[in-house]
Amino acid sequence: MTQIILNGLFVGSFYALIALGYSMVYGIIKLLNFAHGDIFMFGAYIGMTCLTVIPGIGSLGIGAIAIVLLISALLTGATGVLIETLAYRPLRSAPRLSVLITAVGMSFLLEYGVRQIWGPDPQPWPQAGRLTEAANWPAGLQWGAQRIDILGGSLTGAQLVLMALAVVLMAVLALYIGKTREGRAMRAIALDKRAATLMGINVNATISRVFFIGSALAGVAGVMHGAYYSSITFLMGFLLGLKAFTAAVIGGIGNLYGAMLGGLTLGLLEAFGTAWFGGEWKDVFAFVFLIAFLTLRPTGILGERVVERM
Amino acid sequence: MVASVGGYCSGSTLPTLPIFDSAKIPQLISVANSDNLIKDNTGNVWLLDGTGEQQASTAMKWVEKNSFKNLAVIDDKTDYSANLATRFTAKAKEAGLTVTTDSLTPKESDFSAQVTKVKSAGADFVYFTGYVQEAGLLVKQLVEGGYTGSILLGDGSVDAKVAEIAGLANCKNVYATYTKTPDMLDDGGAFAEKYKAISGGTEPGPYTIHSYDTVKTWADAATRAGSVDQAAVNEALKSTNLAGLTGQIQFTDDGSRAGEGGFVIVSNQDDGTFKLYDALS
Amino acid sequence: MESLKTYFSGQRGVYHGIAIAVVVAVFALPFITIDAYTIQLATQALIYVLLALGLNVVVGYAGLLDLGYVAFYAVGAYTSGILTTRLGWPMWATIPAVVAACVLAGVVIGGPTLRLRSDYLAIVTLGFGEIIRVTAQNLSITGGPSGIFGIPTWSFGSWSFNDGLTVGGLFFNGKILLYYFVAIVVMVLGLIGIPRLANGRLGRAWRAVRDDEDAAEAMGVNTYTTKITAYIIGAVWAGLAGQLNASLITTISPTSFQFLQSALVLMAVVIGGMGSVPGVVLGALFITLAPELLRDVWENRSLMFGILLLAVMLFRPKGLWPATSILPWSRDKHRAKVDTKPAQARAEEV
Amino acid sequence: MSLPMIDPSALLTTHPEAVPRPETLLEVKNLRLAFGGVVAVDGLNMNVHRGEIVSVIGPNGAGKTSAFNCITGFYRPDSGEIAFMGKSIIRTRPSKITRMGMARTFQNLRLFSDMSILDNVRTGAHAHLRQHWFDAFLHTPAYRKTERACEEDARYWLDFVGFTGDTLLYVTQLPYGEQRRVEIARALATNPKLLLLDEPAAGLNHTEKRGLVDLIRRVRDLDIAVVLIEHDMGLVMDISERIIVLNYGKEIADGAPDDIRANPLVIEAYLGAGDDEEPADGADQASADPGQPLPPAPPSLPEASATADRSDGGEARR
Repeated sequence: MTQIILNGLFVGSFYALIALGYSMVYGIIKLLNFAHGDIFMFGAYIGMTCLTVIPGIGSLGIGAIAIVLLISALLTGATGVLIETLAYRPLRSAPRLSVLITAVGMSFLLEYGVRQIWGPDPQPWPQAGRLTEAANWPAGLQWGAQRIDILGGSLTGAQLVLMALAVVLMAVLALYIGKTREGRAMRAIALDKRAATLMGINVNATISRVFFIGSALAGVAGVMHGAYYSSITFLMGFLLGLKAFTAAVIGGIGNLYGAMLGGLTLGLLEAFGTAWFGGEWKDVFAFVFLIAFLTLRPTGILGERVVERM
Repeated sequence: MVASVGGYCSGSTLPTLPIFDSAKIPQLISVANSDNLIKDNTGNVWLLDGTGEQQASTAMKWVEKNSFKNLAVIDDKTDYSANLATRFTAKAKEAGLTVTTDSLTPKESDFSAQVTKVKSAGADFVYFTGYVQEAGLLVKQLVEGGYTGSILLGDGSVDAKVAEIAGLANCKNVYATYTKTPDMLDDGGAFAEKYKAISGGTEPGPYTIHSYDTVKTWADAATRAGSVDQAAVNEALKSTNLAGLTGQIQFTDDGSRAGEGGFVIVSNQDDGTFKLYDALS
Repeated sequence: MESLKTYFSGQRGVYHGIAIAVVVAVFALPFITIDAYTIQLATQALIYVLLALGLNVVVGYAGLLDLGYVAFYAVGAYTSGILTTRLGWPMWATIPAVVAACVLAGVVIGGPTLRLRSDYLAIVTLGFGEIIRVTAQNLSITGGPSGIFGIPTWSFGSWSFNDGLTVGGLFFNGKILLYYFVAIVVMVLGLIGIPRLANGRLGRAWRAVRDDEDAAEAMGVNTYTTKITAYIIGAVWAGLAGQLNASLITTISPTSFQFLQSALVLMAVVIGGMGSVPGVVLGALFITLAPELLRDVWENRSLMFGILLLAVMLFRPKGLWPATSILPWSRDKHRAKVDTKPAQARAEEV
Repeated sequence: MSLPMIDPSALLTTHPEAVPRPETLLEVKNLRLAFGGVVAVDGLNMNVHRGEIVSVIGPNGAGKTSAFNCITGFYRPDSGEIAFMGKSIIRTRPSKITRMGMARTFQNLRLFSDMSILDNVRTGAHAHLRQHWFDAFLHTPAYRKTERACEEDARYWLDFVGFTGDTLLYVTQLPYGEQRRVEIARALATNPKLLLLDEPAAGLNHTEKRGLVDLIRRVRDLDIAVVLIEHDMGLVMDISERIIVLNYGKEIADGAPDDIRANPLVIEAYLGAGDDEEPADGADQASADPGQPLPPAPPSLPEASATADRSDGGEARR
């Protein structure tokens, strides 16, 4: 029983990390960034390329993964900003429908662009960058590759490290949004873009910053996915992106804690669902929950009912 | 077009059956082996590869040989995979063994639910009948999830990539049911050399000899029938008795390959590529 | 009646002229070439036109982004496939079942979500598309992963399309008959039916909801029922297209109802021009013929579609043949009618 | 050239006069609405009688448009009662309220941009047009009859508001004043009993305002009550039979234009309390800093002359 919960929490932390990106972008410019799932995939491919291209990275073991995480976060973040400036900024005042369709177009561009460059079939993750390889863990930290029993269930050290990393990142983000000046600017824009400009906030710069953070987080999640599951494909972003959006909606779209909570909840719901009904129904659960939440409580667990101003 | 040779996965081959039949073109299927392909065979379909039924019986022999008692069967809901899994499960139940079945979604990467189910069932043998990508991930997550039993893969997952994804260390007791591959030929690599000569240096793939045999079978039937007409060729194919690279080629009346289907047990323990481990003959 | 020449130069006249030309071309095709591949491709193109016209109602007129449109396409195909192969019904008898199934699916999915903002609808319909595909893959009645094969063509009484028909000495084989049948259905349902709907009371309500939902509500248009009607009509059109496609390719499996199909049909509507019937027809023809023509030239077709979608949205959001387009030569006629009297004078007059 | 007085309901073959109209059309009892902490409407009471022209005035942020949106069903008030022709419309959808006979225009002109002017107005007639979508699909005679009636209806209202341009143009191609008229025509096309105009005079030039005053009077002559939210005091004083003054979400005065002009509460609300006047709540005057020079005596509202001309020079000081 606890094993199912542990599995759910582990998968949930991936959903949460990506859902954060969805929620931030949706919160600030009310855009459903369909391409966000593919940014996650793009981050994984960047990570894989760094591991194969950078000389001598193999010898660093865990250090290699840390470096690659950083590089991938920066590069994916930059891609996110690029996408926002090229595709979404010109349509800032366009009707919602055309921005959504642009996002779908961008999603295709990322997916099949990566397919064109890295080839269609799934790519195994380089040996040096695998969290589950005992060789990569330094002598003192051998527990990283072994299983650790927790309350009857068990997770590998690597999984615990990844979940810890996810929690740390979420905490840092929450502090950033809550306490810093830029964070306040983001919240202001989310509430009223025009008023924010009057207050001297450079809206475009802040929106780019949001895209940078959201995409960087997705990039980190991409590298973590590759490092743990050790195989990536150009289509993995589509389904995971959809699930991350479901998580964001369940938690309350636009609300950061909601994205985190929603991610973990969806992870657990799926884990129990597959345990009881069989693996093949896994995706169906995610969407049934999405539709149920949208009908019963569209604002999600933490979202508050916002009066739609005329 | 006088003949169709090919068909890798059953799912996509199935819809082509009526089309080739209506176009009056005999269809020799070199690899796809789901029994649905020959279920209501109008005499126009010939399987060169061992069918799901034959592969399942070879797997059963392997289970009995190692006297595994608690089996788990996982498929990926595709046509080939589901067919092999259901036939194997039926045989295992006949033999009175306990069998837990589950399936997974292709293109997914997290199979912790399936691993948990296998471990909680206390299985000492897992038969995964899906394809390469999911096989690699499942083997990795099974071993890292603490499963210590034996793992058998269907012939759809026989590829070096499985070891690449799962990591060689995790493939200690990974085996697969498989028909002969070029490197298993006892001709000292002559076929491989000739193949590389004409193909500009590329190694023969896992199913090259199957395609080779299939074309050879058609050619033999056409020469014996003296014409390329569908009815004549199909008639001649019934009485095929040809020595091929994959063994003696004969057909049963429902169009499937006669004999044991030539399945053997292969393993990728030493260097990640699947090599002959036990011919079970 | 004005002379024919002036009629055909007016805006409406031009549309009618083009429509007649298209009809003639469509009916003449089998006389030009009877090679099975072209007929098959032409029938497929026509089915996509019907599908795109259906989606145009949802996206073009009512402004609801539906990303799971292939789900209704699948519902139509599977309903007719199961009924014909499992229960042996003739194809025409399954039409009411297909329509009922699509209406039910439309209500189940549209009902709860149409109260919400339109971008939620996009994701929910996308999710619904995946649910239908995975369910079709897992259930045995839908033939599981191998789907259903051997779906009969249309038969009336004992005679079926495959028996062919000789008219005036000319023999039309099953494929051509199916092609003509599809052409007539597309003509009636799509090219005549939908524009008529768009001009009537309901069509205006759709467009009003698309332009400004609150203002439409204030004008007495019940936006919820209007959106649901658009969604269900779109669903039924897709179901019928699915049924036609099932009888065309005689085998359906979950793999032919991927999200890519929904995206393709959406592209047809968006690239052609949202809300404009000629534009959508153009778009539908493009997305069916382009892959065939580009098959060897551009192996990665989807990348091209992605780029195209972006380019259209950024540089020509109204599409190739925009809905609100006034044809160039008839534009100056329009300008002449605009009142040139200054507003001042008119105000005095009142 | 003013149009002959035709009773529009005679024209609309589709809408027989079902319900005799009661004396008071609209009744609002202590309406309350708050957005989070901000109380927009705080216990508002007002009513509108049949065939009356009522103006609702008040400083910015007094809750006029918010009250409007509650009445027309777009906001759901926290508490209070709204009854239209005797029936409560608190929980009713805006479209149903419009069908009951209350039409409105918007503060910032919300016309359907992708539709022609004629279609815009024809959408107004959507509610009472008996046409099933199947009729449209099959082009039945019922479809042709209703479409023709609807078009005549739309053209009538466009003429009524004095729009004589090309009705096939797109709304965005019209000057601002013309778009205002089309929006009013669209509202009238719903065959209302009560017309709510949200700042109709905003952005209009002098002559257009005069046209508007005349239009509102002609609408009232068709036995359609008109409620205006307006800032242009000249226009308000000229046209209203009754004025309701709102401040901080509740009505502080309700009566004929003349006694509203002299009402101290209204002046205070508009111009703020002068030092020399006894503040209503009797706060101690001595607390004011004696050294501060006295503010100029508060000018009373400009005398509203018979015609609106003179007043436009000295816009009401706000």
